[in-house]
Amino acid sequence: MRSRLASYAIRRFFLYLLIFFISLTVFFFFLNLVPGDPVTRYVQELEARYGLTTPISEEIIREYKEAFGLDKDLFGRYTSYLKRLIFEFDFGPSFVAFPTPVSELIIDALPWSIGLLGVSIIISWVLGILFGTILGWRRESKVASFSLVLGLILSQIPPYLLALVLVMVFSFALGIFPMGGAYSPLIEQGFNLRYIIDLIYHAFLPAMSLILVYTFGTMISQRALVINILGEDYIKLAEAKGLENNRIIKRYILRNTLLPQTTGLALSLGFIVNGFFLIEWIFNYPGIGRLFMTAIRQMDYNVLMGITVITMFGVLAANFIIELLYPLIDPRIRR
Amino acid sequence: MRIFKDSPKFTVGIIIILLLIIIALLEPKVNVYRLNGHSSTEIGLYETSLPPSRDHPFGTDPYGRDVLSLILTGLKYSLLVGFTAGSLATIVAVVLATLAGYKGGSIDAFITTVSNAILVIPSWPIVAIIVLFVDKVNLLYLSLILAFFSWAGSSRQMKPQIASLKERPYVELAKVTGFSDLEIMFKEILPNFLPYIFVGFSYAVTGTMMAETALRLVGLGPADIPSLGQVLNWALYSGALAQGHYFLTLVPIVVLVLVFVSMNLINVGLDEVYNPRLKKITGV
Amino acid sequence: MSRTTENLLELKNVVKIFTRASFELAKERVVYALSDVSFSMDIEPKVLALVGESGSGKTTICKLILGLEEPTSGEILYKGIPVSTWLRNYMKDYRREVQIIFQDPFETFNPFYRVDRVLWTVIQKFGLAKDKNEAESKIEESLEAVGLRPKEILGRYPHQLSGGERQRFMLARVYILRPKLLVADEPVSMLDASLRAVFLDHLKDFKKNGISCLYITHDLNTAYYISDYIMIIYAGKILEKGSVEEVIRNPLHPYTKMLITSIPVPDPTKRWTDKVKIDIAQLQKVSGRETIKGCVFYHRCDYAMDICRDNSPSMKDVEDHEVSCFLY
Amino acid sequence: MSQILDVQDLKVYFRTILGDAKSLDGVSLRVYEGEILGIAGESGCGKSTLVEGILKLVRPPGYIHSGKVIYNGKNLVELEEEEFRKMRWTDISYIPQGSMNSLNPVIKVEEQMIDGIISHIDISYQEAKEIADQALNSVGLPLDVTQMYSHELSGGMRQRVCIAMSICLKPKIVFADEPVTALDVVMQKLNLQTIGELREKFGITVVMVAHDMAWHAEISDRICIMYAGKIVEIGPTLDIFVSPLHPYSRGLLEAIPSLERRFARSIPGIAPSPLNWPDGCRFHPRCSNIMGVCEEVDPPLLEIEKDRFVACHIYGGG
Repeated sequence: MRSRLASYAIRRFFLYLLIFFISLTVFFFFLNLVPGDPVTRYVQELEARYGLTTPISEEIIREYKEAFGLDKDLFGRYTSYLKRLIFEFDFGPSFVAFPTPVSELIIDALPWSIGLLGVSIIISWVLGILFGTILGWRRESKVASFSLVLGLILSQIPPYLLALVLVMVFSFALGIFPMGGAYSPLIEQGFNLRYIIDLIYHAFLPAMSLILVYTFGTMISQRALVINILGEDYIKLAEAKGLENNRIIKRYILRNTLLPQTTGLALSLGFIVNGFFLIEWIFNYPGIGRLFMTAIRQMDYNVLMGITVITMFGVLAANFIIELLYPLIDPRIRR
Repeated sequence: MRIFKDSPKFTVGIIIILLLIIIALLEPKVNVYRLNGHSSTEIGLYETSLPPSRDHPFGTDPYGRDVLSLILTGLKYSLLVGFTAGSLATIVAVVLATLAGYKGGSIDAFITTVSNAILVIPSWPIVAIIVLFVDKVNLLYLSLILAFFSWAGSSRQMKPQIASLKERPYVELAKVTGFSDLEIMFKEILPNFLPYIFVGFSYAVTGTMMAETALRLVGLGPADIPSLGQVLNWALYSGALAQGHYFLTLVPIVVLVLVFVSMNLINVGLDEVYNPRLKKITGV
Repeated sequence: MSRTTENLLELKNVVKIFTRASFELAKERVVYALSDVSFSMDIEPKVLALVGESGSGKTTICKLILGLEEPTSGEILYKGIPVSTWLRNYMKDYRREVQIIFQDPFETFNPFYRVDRVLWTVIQKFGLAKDKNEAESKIEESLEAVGLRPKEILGRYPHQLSGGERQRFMLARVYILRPKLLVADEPVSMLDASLRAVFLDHLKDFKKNGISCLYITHDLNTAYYISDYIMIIYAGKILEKGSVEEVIRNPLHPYTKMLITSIPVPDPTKRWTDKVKIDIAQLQKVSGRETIKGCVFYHRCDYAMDICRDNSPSMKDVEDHEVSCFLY
Repeated sequence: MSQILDVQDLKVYFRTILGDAKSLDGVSLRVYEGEILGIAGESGCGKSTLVEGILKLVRPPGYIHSGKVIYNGKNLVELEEEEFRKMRWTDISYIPQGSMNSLNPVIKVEEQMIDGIISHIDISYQEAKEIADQALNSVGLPLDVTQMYSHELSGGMRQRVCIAMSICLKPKIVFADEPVTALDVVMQKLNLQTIGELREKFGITVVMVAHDMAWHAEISDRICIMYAGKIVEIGPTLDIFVSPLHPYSRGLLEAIPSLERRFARSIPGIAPSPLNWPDGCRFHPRCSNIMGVCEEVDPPLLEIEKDRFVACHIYGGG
């Protein structure tokens, strides 16, 4: 049994490595189909935006191009792109915050994003499954139909639009929550209670804009799953056995929704991360999302590339880890 | 069509989306009449930041534009991008899903892996970078990019349906009655597959509209297309959030959410009626 | 079954392997659905029953004959010509002469169309009627032949008909086509007992209209009722062949004996006397064999000998019917 | 023999868009201690609905319309769910259909056997495990089955686990709903014999629902034939086979081909729909000896001889 699990893990690992490789390639060729190259595009933008009179010396531009292997032919650029990313984990320096390397910027910002994103996803997933199960089990009550309608609406609001509404109402209008940022500069950082409360106080609205949406999304899918399972024959036998309701809900219903919900979580990670960039931008939250958005405005090519590759890697790694759980969740996969 | 009787969710969804489409189609006439000839994005037509009044139901924005007509124009373009990119994505999804579902084997495994890859990786930053570095982005180019990343969601919905339809005995009966592969696809499989194409289509439309709005909100993408995302961008950068200019920010959001909710209701309705599993429980 | 006249249908050493290929670089699992199956049906119309449990490969044989699947090795000849050649060069004729009735009456009708389309397409595809009136009369005639009233049936959708009606509708389709060979894959297993007999009578009468029938079933009772010759299949191999009276009254292969003694007799005075012993081998899910070595029935056979473990017995003539077992 | 269960005019309907489907339309039946009662009839006649009604396993859109089920003095239909739950598995247990996936696919067989036990009697997991192992032995299953999952077992073996489960707490009466459908012939015989032995080994009363009359011939003491939601005939197995009273019973017996005789004759017409049963006697559209009264009056079930009940105007009561 151990060896079969190991071979399953290795097979999945190589598949994800392949997917990561394909996505890097697709991303690279998409970028290079674009006319011109990032460096010249950046220079043009600078001249247009700041009306530089003296053109930036050709020499600097050439040096930049060489640094990123932009002067070689397509295949040459591709190999240097891969070599730098995978082996040296070097995204090159940031244009704007020259010479600090992009990887340093990312390492500073990453913990904030992972913290906020991770906590929000787990809370919404767990709450969604809980509410969904209750909704599926008690379908007739008034509350059930009301929360279903609410769910059908809330689950469809893109998190970043909800963020706009939340910040407008709770920060600007009512002033209950801070306008943005992750902590107030006055409080001394460190592992003390005041700082932690302050962190939560700042992270509350950004987290809520994701939690409200994804909890109801999971609730709706969980309700449908539970209704399906209630029609199964092993539930009929469980009732005939006279099991208590909470044992049926726990060991028969919930246990059977675990796999589809885990697959659902894995597949929706990409979608959630998509929306997350804007949430950090709207709340000025110091994660890689905000870093990405400022890089957009400054056209800082290396930072953009670095963050995209990191999020790709992060989501694929998360998927791989989640998929490793499948055999533990559902014995049928161990075969 | 039996579906209207069977599923209230589907009916409500269809009504809302049709209303929105009609409003979007009427936009040119309404705006010409309301702004007597001027375009809704023209600056300085009226006094700035007027409160809601009879002739400006939603007031005017800090640049002196009538908010109602701005939103109407925005809705038109948002739907335009959403439906163009959505249709492109659906066509690609149907072709690849049929290929994978009908032929099966290694083609199926390859297409499924690629579509799962696209589905899993966060596509928005990639689209953002591409749109940023392309100097001239028109509607078609934007739709192509958005379609490329959203066909995967739809094809993942459709492929299992095609694979199951292909196994049905009536398809084998058609083969045994001398039908060619094409005849089978179009006469036997397609009619039963239409509801799932629409499910895929509404996934693609909502997906692309969300991505487009996010791009425009940040100021990326074609400036000459004033979609609702652009309207929100103007609102954001004109400090509407701070001044609590509710109509300029909340109304576009509500309109967008109406589109997404109605498309989702259609999906849920279709699923309840056409999904054999759920039918078992409703006992019909 | 005489060998001299040319055979209507012949299977020679047909092997069919299903491999579960998967993209994620997993090793492929090989499953032997059919291992070395040979039998034939001569020109003279008859009913040949193919009896086997679920998973024994009987549906695979049906799909191979109809060209819905390709054999891994061995040949399937219709009137001496391989089915693949028929389908490549004379597809219309082959489809005209070899037809099928499926098991599930609820799935053989495309829910999108009215039921009449099934008959109309058959007439159009094979040009069975000069004009509309002749087509209509042919349809009505065929419906009445199977005991359905055209006025009540035509124009309705599949879900408005009962299982029995739908299965008889498929019989009407066969009446119109007048094929030479009809393969019936478990045609009555979804019907109520009280409706089965009339359906089976039609299959029997087809002989008078020159239609041979290969009747595939797991139910020995219905096979005994309508067939002239019978074949017992288990895990992809034919174990016994012969006239139906011969095989039922004097079964030779241990598996056939086991089948016959296991069938409950609808007579309270003739209850089972012996008890079935369980063996651990039956514990596992019965899926297709993974190797071709040894007799297929070895692990369940009471008379299993060492010789049975490694080599598989060939078909031998014993008391004018054939059996594949080392006991003989 | 003393009476263990008394069903009185039980009705179970199913709500559909086209109105109520009267699947079970007024069934009265007595079950005696220690007997094996067979309930026969074709698909759609309501025999499974009868069992689901008695065990209150009817789920929306189905509902128990009316009627009583008396079990040692208590009316199960009106009984509080919690009180009835205590009786489930200890007094009354159930064997599911053979073709269904009645075992929870994601937990081991052991847990599914033991949860039924410890929900009713307060004992340790280990003691419950012994009871489960003992039950498995009694149906001849090896103990390592407990560590397996349902997808690892063949259909026949899954069904034997269900039988073992149902007798863990030595219930008084077991309802088996099509217990051997869709199993292979050898497995059918194996499981049928096991069900038949429940009475000798454990003194359990068995009510078996099955559409194949041959299964009843093998193990049932009495047979109750149902048609269109009602009972048309009840009688000892031998009498039913030798001299069936109701025309439908006769038709049913003639329709089955067997290795004993190569003759079978179908009953004309098609099975009626529960959405609108035919008027009067529900079999009259397909009955060969139809009389005028049959189209108007639905014949009541009468005991015309000792232990022989029939609902047909030929035998009076019109």
